[in-house]
Amino acid sequence: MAFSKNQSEVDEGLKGELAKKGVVVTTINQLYNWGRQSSIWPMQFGLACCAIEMIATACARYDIARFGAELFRPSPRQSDLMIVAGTVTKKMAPQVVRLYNQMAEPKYVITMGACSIAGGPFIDGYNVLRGIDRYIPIDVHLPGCPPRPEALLYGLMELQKKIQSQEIETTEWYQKGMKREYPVPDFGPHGLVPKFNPEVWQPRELDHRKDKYGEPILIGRKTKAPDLDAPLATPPVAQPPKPQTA
Amino acid sequence: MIFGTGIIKGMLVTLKAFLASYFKGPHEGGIFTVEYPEKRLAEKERFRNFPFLLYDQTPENLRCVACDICAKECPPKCIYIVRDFDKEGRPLKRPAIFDIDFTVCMNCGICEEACPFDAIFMDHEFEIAGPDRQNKMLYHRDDLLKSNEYFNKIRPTDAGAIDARRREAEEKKKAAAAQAVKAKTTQPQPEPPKT
Amino acid sequence: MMEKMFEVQDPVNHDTQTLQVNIGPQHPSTHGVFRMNVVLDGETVVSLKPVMGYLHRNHEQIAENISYTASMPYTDRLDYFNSMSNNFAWALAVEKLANLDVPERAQYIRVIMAELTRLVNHVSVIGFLLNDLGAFFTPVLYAFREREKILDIFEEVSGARMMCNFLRFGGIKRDLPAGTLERIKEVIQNFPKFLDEFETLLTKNEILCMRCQNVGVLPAELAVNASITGPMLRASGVNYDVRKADKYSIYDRFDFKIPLGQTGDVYDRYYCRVLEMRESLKILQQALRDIPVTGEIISKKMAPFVKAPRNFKPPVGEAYGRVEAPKGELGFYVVSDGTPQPWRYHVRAPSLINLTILEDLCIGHKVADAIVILGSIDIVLGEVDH
Amino acid sequence: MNLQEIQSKIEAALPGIRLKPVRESLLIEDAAMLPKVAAFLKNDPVLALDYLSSVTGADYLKYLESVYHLYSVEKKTGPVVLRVRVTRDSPRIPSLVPIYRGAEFQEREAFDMYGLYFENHPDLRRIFMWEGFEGFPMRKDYEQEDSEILETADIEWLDRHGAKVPEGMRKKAADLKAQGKRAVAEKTGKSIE
Repeated sequence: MAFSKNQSEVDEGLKGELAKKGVVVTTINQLYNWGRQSSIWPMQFGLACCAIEMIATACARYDIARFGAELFRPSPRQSDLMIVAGTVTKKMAPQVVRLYNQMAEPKYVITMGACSIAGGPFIDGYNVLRGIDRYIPIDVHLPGCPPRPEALLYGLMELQKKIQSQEIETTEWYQKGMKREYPVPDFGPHGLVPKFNPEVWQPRELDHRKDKYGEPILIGRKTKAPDLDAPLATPPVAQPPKPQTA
Repeated sequence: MIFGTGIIKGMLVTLKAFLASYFKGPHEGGIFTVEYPEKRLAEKERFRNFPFLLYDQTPENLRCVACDICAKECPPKCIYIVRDFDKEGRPLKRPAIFDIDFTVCMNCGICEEACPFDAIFMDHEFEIAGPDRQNKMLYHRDDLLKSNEYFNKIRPTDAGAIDARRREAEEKKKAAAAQAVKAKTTQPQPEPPKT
Repeated sequence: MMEKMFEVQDPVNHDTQTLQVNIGPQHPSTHGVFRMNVVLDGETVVSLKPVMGYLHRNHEQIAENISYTASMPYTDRLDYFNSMSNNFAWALAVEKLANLDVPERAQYIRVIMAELTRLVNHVSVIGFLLNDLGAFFTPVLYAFREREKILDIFEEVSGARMMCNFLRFGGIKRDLPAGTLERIKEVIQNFPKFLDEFETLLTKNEILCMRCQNVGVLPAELAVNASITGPMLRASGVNYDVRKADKYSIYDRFDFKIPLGQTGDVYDRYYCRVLEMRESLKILQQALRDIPVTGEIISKKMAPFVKAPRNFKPPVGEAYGRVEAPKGELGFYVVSDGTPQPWRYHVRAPSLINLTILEDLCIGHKVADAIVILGSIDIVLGEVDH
Repeated sequence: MNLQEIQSKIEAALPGIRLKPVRESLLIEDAAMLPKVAAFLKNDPVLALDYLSSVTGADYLKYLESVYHLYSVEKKTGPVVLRVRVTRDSPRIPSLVPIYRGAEFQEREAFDMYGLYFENHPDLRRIFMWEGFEGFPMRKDYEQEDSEILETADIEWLDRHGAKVPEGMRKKAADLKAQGKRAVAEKTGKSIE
């Protein structure tokens, strides 16, 4: 079983850790992480379609309360986890970044759904931000359009694993001079200024989609408008496609 | 004037629901929760999440012929295909690169619908999550490959129908070939008149 | 001295300042990313300006650059509660454009799916309305339990819970799997029981009555003039339903009534939805009774394009197809230029247009009522902002 | 009542109006006449087109267009489709809001997306995009920004906020500025067709 194997791996790590740091620090770490991972309070913050699946996750059938995460807080000050559920548009992005900045440490972000990860199906829109990770760091990406409620629970479990692996001495929020607030972008004449924060995100080196189609899909910008004034000829019968040659 | 009868009635409904949760089944008003990681809902056969590529028997024997139809039909254009070439530079009927960007895919199932070779299908796997989106969420050909047995397991009805159809087509082809061979051996075909 | 301290000023000529409050875009009661720019005098709404666009996903621009069939999954994401009715409207528009006919069985399946969608939508909307009223999450739990049962059917039929992408021009994508009709029947049989329970929980609840009755009254003339559609129009007592007016698809074969409200307040809107669900159940029962056992599911004209949707090129022309979506009249205006992509694609989004009178309804009410009125309009931001 | 009858009826009631049937619709050649036609259609006891279903802007390259779908709630008939054409240089159309309240948001939408300027509209602002957005994104000649190339404004902003910017990006932005260009998204690859 994968589960038991995992357990033994943790134990191996634990042994090494015990040898290095001693019992007290390790136990405190475990207690601290256990406490945090089993009471993640998400922010009640839905953007689009995925938000409905997020609500469904909180409802009877999937019951996110079993993970200690049922308390959806409307205020960012009281929440530990921001589930970015839905398309982040350019008009909304500054607000999302501001909400992230307002959250108290420790804070985590799950991007739920293709749209919030990279723009998803709406990637070519003029008002769609291609991934909220351009401005804030993300802990767990959860693809799907929209992901099933079970998938959100799986994402939450992934986050719990991440929390488990953190240590008090090295966590970001106890470090001196650690910057965990990210500047909020402004509205520009054609999009957001800046387009991304290079400290958080940089363009992917290999981008097939861009290489192949150019940036927006714009499948051949049309140059000839239909002439509706023209007298109606006999309606042309839609031509059946050519037979495929296998 | 409020008597509160409506409120009391409402409270009774919740009380009834609370008591029913101990005695009744999930569809009669009892506990409706599916405790996900341990228990799972029965998978619907047509459930579609992300696409996968199908191969027969061995992974080298994949059905995709790199015709690029799915890439063109894909509404958000998340599929990228490059045809494979042999050493002499002749195009082969298989993809060298077949990438699907899971961060763009919208799970619509149009690739499956449009594929003329029964090569791409929608998977039931939904437990995909991770911290790295730039590299891990771009699925390459080898990550996407799944066997026909797997397909038969997750979607028996569709897989059965497709297999039967393919077998039939193959037999027809074989029979036609046999017929042609037979015709050739027994009676040489007259050459078509040149025009 | 003491008397002076407690001297009460003239309550009528109280010198107060108005207060400007932004509700949203991140606010639990705005149903997504919607902003209301409210000016308050005390707690009374003096002016209210809706600000939208926080979910403007450029639906129209994208649809003008992809093929007709490829727009189908995008329409799912317009009003993400009701993907089937969105599909239906888009399919109707293109069928008008290309002059396609739809086989009998497909028509029935379309109607069944559209009416199931109406159940899903109305039940969730009532849940959310109660959420806005302060009955936090309990009605939603009941509503979503029922919703899940119907979503199971959608998943079985189309493969996805919310984004069904099931209808095609001239028919539907696939025939129903074996045994689905029985399961639909089962759900429909149990649904009235749930509705009764839901109504016992809510309809005569004194708090609900007090909060909803005579709040946000919409007069019939204003409703028609402001192009309000859907349950909201009918709650004001206007007998207009696209299903009856246009008789699209096969709705003329079913016997159902149009529930009408009397005062046009929030309570009527709530109750109209409950009654509409009951009428939907009637339609469903008749459709399930009459549905042909087997038959074509896609018209012969479209059959060659099933495997190659990109080759589908409707003739030059324009068409406007509309359906009675759960939120109101959903229309698609499409202009074809004879290429695989439409020249113009426009969505007549009921949620957006129903918001026109939000300010009129809210003025004079308390800010808490403004939230309830917004909830009763039943908006989905995906559709408002398309 | 078919289109021809409606046309002759309008022509009889409003002398001097020029109408032209386009497919299933009536093109009002003088845009300024639109409110009169709409008011006539709304108040006419036979037609009673009291419900404006949809207002659509459209770009036909040579001209911009606004299309109106009118229905009758009272008689349950419709649609009667009206269309108005204006030039790209002066896209001024009289607003229908005084007659149909339902046009309010749809006209704002057409203004936002196509730059159709509706005169007498009570509150003509952008509805979906923010104030300060330049251009009309649904017009066929709108050029989208390239979202992966930083421009000088971005670099200045990042410097102001103390963010590190890689040298390559700085250089690219400077190059663009020297050429006097915007980072516009282009079709680099071959067409999909």
